[in-house]
Amino acid sequence: MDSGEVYVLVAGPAGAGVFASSVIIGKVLLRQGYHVFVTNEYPSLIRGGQQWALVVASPSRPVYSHRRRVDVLVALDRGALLSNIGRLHERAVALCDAADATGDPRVIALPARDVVREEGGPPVAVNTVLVGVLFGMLGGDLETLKGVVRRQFRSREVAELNARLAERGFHLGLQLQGKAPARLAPRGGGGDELLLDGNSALALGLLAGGLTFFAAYPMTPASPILHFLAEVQRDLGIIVFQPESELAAINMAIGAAYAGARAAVATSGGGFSLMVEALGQAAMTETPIVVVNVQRPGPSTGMPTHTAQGDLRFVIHASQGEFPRIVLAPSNPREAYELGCRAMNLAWKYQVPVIVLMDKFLAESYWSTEALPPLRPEEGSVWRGEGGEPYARYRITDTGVSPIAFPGTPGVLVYANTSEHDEYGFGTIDPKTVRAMQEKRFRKLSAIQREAESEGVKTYGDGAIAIATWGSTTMVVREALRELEGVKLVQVVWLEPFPRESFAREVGARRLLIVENNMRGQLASLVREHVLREPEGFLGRYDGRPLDPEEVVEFVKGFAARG
Amino acid sequence: MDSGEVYVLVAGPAGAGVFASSVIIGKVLLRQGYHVFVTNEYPSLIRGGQQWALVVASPSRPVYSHRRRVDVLVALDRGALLSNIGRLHERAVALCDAADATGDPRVIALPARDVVREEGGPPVAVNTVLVGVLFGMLGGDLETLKGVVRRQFRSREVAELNARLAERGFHLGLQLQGKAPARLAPRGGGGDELLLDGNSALALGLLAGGLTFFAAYPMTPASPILHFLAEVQRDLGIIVFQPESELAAINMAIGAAYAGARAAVATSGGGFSLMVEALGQAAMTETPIVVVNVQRPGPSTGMPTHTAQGDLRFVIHASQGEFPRIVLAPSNPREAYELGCRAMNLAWKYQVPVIVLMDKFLAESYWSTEALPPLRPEEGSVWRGEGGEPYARYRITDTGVSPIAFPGTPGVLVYANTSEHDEYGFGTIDPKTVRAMQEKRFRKLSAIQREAESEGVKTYGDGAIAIATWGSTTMVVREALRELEGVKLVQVVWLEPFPRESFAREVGARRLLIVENNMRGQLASLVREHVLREPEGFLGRYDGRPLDPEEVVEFVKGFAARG
Amino acid sequence: MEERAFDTGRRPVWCPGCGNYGILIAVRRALAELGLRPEEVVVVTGIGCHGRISDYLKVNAFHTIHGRVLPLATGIKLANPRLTVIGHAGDGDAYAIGLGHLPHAARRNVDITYIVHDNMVFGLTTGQVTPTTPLGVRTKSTPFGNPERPLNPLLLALASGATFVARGFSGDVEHLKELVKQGIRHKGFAFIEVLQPCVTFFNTYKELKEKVYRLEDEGHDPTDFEAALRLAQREDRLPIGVFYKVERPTFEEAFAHAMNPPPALRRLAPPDLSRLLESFR
Amino acid sequence: MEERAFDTGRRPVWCPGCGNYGILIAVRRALAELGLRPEEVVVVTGIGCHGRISDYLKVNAFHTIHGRVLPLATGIKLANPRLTVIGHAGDGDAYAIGLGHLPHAARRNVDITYIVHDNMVFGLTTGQVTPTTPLGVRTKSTPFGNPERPLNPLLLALASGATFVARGFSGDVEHLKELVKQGIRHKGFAFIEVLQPCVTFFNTYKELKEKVYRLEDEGHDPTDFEAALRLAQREDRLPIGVFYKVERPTFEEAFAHAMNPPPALRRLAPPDLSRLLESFR
Ligand SMILES: Cc1ncc(C[n+]2csc(CCOP(=O)(O)OP(=O)(O)O)c2C)c(N)n1
Ligand SMILES: Cc1ncc(C[n+]2csc(CCOP(=O)(O)OP(=O)(O)O)c2C)c(N)n1
Ligand code: SF4
Ligand code: SF4
Ligand SMILES: [Mg+2]
Ligand SMILES: [Mg+2]
Repeated sequence: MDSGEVYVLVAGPAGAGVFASSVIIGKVLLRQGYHVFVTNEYPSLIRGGQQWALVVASPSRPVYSHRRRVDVLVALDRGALLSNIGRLHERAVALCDAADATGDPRVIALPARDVVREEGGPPVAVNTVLVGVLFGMLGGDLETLKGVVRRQFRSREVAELNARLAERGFHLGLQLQGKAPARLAPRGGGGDELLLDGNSALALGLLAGGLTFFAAYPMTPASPILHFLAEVQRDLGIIVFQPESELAAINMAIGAAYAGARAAVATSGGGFSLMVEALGQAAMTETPIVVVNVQRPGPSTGMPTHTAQGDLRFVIHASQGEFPRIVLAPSNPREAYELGCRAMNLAWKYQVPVIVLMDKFLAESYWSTEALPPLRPEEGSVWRGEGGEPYARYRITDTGVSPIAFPGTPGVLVYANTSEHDEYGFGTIDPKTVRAMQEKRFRKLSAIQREAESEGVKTYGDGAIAIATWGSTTMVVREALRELEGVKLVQVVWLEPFPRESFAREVGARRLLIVENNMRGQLASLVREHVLREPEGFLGRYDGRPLDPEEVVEFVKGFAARG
Repeated sequence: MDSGEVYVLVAGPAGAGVFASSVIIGKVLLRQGYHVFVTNEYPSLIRGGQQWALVVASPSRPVYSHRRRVDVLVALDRGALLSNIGRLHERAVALCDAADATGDPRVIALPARDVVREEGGPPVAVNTVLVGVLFGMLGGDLETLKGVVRRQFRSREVAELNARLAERGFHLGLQLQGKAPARLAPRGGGGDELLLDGNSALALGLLAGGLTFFAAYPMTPASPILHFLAEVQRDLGIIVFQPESELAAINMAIGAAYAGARAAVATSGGGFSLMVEALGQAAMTETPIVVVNVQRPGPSTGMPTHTAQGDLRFVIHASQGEFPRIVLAPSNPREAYELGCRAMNLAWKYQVPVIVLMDKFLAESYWSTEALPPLRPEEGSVWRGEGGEPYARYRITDTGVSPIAFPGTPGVLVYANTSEHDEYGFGTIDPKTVRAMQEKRFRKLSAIQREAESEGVKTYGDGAIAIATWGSTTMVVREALRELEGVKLVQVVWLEPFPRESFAREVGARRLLIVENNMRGQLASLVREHVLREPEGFLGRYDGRPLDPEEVVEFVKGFAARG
Repeated sequence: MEERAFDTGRRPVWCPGCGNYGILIAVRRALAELGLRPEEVVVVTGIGCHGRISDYLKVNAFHTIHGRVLPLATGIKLANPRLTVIGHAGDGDAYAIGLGHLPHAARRNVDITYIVHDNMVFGLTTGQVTPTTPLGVRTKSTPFGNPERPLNPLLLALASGATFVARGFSGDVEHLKELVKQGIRHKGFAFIEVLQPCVTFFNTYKELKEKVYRLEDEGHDPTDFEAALRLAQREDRLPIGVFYKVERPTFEEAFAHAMNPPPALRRLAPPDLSRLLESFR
Repeated sequence: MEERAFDTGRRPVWCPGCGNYGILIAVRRALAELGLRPEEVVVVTGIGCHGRISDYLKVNAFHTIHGRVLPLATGIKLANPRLTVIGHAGDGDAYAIGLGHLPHAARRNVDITYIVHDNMVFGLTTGQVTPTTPLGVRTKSTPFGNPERPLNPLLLALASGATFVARGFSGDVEHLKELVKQGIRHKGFAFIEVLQPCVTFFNTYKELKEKVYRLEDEGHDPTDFEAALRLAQREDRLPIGVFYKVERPTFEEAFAHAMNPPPALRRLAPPDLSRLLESFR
């Protein structure tokens, strides 16, 4: 197989340890110096559904996303074998317990359950044995494997048991080296790298941005952000909790931010819908707030555990009336970290709501990521009460940004008001004041627009064709770029305000294709609106799955061929 | 004054009967054969704030909106006189009680309170006396006046008292005829005409469209729809009520519609925000529903009793994921009636959510309106169980519309599901089915788009300049057209799906100006997105007041002059 | 009618041992024993493991959004009171995001049956705290223990004016079936809180088995409101059965003017608006 | 501090005779007598006539959206427990659209004072029914009489686990002032339902004057929960005073790890994430 890359698919019923196995495999490969990518798919069920996780590793180049290729299938039950064997190529193999095996010549039956029984492990531990087999077969490093396996379990006893199971599997695997469709070629390095998922990265970014208050009502696929932050809250001395609803979550966060906390919330589309009224409240009261929306396919309940980029227009226009806001979309964990922090700093700099738009594919996939750069919270436009004129919460300024003081500041009263108000926060309907306030709020937009222009667009490669994307689809297209020539990828990172000049400049006279994980072409509609340009082609996917790099390649080649 | 038109401003504190007086004046003028328009402004207070209402009447031409001109001020207290006298032109007069009068030569002091006292009326009845004075002075018909006044009161006694007060005022007014800045020139006709406000007209339209279930949580300026329907529910045998919140209102309506009622809800922006999640539910379950949003200025609580067109993009994109919807915006009561009915019929024809976008200016202003045409409810795609294949709620069809049956239909089970589902409503994540369902829902859009193209754009006049508007601003521009030459007004009635071809055709090569009651130009952004065209000019107003025809005239003339 | 007339034939995807199975069977049997036809029944289900029940109950169904079972069910019942309307919600659905509707449905006394599958945890989202999770319990969102005193749903329903308040246990299917039957027969809002172990995220099976007893066994007068309040506060043991029951006018009755026939069965016809138009002249 | 230290000097726009005046004065006096400084107090007000009170109380304020006083106030208190946080809501605000938050705030026991201006009507939107409007009353949205049995807010608060439950009357300002002082002093969630006539849309002044009596006058032990439940159900006469009071840990205490200093007073510094990153290796 080319350049030592390896594609391992772990599959099994819910509860069988599919995801844990994939992360173990990924971490072992990472430790052996590989670039790694892990992604998964599962139904919204606790038990009974089939799930899978794909681990892709390359010794020599960053892996941006999955591909359709599978070299090794680790099947944790017969159902998993049957439903995934069709994904194997000719020279691939499937590892499974002897009782689950079929007659397919690619299937390698192993006494995995016997091993578990002999070692006195629980039936579910069969996955550890098979992971051991995998590394034995591929030529992995046993000690690395055992180290990773041990660290996966809290209890020492269980950790040792699993290390033994992995070792026994490893030895079984050694005998299969002849059948291996790929061989690991360990390289050095990888020590500093992390195997990071989008949700955790985003949470780390919020923390770097000074997060001290986080409230969220669970919603797939955003819940892991809550779990992660809840777990670390004592280490960091911050408040993390789950209130009665998304309505409560965002209103509490706005209250906390008004009082002086650095606050954020996270949810998915349905929860975001419930936050719409309060989003306008944050805007009108100019209370800084970060709202994370991890997209899943809609409309409505849709498909809770799948992926989509269908909420772009929604978050840009949500809530009545007109107000400035910022919408940022990371494409990978590194950007999720950076933009998580940036979102916090932007919110507190401009006192506008900042929305970070993620999606399930980014949120729950893992990429090997270089050590995260140290980032820091910035105070923004906070005013800590250093003298001067009497304090007015909504002081009309040249920039539109009024210094924000917090209640408790000596000599100062802070009046936040969701009704239209004067500089001191008192309600008003005076047409001049109303107009001045609306203009003040929008005056911020010119500075924000400059930031959008300067950092809102990223590009990769060059050529006569431009492909525009946003969010995690960028990674799929970057993967596809390996097989494409003459293509410039233009990633829109700031979706609102739209970096129209930078975008237009980067695309220039190139023919423009747009690729999105939705049906109607929402970035495409933004391009039409802001750049007055009809893209020459659009590729959308809307079955709950991320695009495959292969279909992107095909689409672009087809387009190029048609001239 | 030109052509016998008359502009009467009634002003006074909240609770003094400003609006009642304006409607009485309007109805008297209507009965005397005039075209009438009445509009008002008031703060969000129960007592203490100043409010006013302007009555415009013309014997010879339809009155589309207010103007800045005021011929007669009827001031119900001194505050009203002081704060409105600046609006009077040179030859205008102000009528008030002697105790409220100032030295301004245009002020006519009258013994109005004395008259009330003599007749034993309550202090608040001073407005009736002054209305009487007004008609005496202008040369109105006493019997018509007394008839209208009587009908305004439920209690016979109070009605008679007020008729007497009006008569006494009338006689006082007769002596003022020399000072009258205008004279009524009664013409025949007007018998069939109604003095109709936008909210009532919309409610009548919903009824004509078969409404049987209406739930709403009060919100200014949409509450009068609830009040009107609550009042008439027994006459019509329908269910009207106020539940605990907008969340409850729309979910109850969706439940009722699923069960087979023709259901609608009405609210303003903040309440619409709370309905966003359920809007997606209606879309996903393909449950027909009409949502009326009567706009007021945002963001957030904003200005509850003022006007704006700031929610256009919001309602077009509200809720996660992608689904077809229809957004209609009437400009006057006649259209509110027609589109109210049309909205119901479209919802039941296509099983999509239909949003009717009104605004305070339309909702709470009155226009004299010719007898309403009889309209009727259409059954749409309802299926009442006439045999055939086994019933599947989400049958995949060529049009995308699946026959909708209601629970209780013999031999049929109806399964509505907010999760992505198969034809029978069962949850699914199968990529093919998911895609087919998404495509099925969007297949409706081609028929809907055709309807939008055929009836979504209206035009008035012609010339080298096109002005595009939507909603009530259309009326202001129509009024302005009287003083403009060479202008074609293009009103967009269907905002979603956008009638891009009709719009482009009607605008053609004309220079395009856009006039809206907002700051950012939301119709303008739709034109950019759908027609790929940057309008040559934009006039927006965002202080909570409707545009004045005068500023439209000035803007267009300025633009034309610049070439 | 037989129980299996209410079986869609789909295999439930709940975890083996999940308390939802008991509720499913109790409801199917109750419907069968009441002699209802599938097409005259509507279940409204919330989002959560409990909500899957609409895939397995062969009746009309609306699988709504999270927390809105009550308004949906209310709308359905008002539009067509001839339907038997049953809501299924989870404790997250009913007591967290959807709590704002419960007291209103109760005082409104709309004639629906509301069955809450209370497993004291968010099941479908893999185990977070809910309003009924006991103090101190560690969940994914409370890794250091739940700091909030749990809600007492029965006390809340009683305080809200519910006309039928009961508690069942998914581990006592026959008893639960009887409660469901009584709830459906009750003319008005019937609130049935069901103790339902979640074997995967909060397995209370053993503890409940020990604590639960049938109200009938110790004798209780379900018309005695004070006694119901007291019983609802009991924590050492958990009574199941009907705590309180009273007859009061239903909400639908307030709309008698609209019920001949009800909205859902109305033939479409242009309404006569002429009388209404008079007020605009 | 004097009462007028809490006066913004703006003239209230309430109707003459409105019960809100009494509440305003009671709150100003309570704050003054407690010796609080304006800058250490935050009032959160809902949308409605009651919500105007933030224009007239010279303290920090957040005039929030309709129905969200409790989550706003909770967020503020958690971010900075050193602030005295008082919520003002209307009966529409608190019991209709915002009811879903009340039982949670109660059981959570966050240390805020929640004053509900209960005029049994939507005032600002010109007179529609609310959850506390008595049965049969005609309003703009119930022109044929309210068909819904009203909610009993005190019973609901008690059932939800509130640690301080009181009722006041805007017509008895001195008594109300004392309740507000006690509520603010109470460490935990203090719920104060205030009977407040709306002279314009539902003038209950005379009836209330007749029915209201002070709990102290007849003697009541506010630690007796059963007695509180009973008194809350009384309808012939309306007791005002503290129905129930108990000490329990506050919600803020669960976040002791984050309170040194609390989030609002934290100096910004880059957090040390290195330990957290270990799990990604
Ligand atoms: C508005 C919204 N927020 C959050 C979710 C995510 N969600 C799905 S199920 C669920 C909790 C379910 O808990 P419960 O109601 O107790 O049901 P169970 O799974 O325990 O039966 C949540 C929070 C959602 N679907 N919609
Ligand atoms: C989401 C939302 N829905 C509706 C409204 C309209 N609204 C403003 S005040 C109010 C009712 C106020 O009643 P209440 O809380 O009892 O206050 P009161 O005026 O009686 O003091 C309503 C419904 C709103 N502002 N926001
Ligand atoms: S997670 Fe719990 S509630 Fe859900 S199916 Fe499994 S056992 Fe049942
Ligand atoms: S309407 Fe009622 S509550 Fe509002 S200010 Fe007037 S009297 Fe007070
Ligand atoms: Mg649960
Ligand atoms: Mg009220």
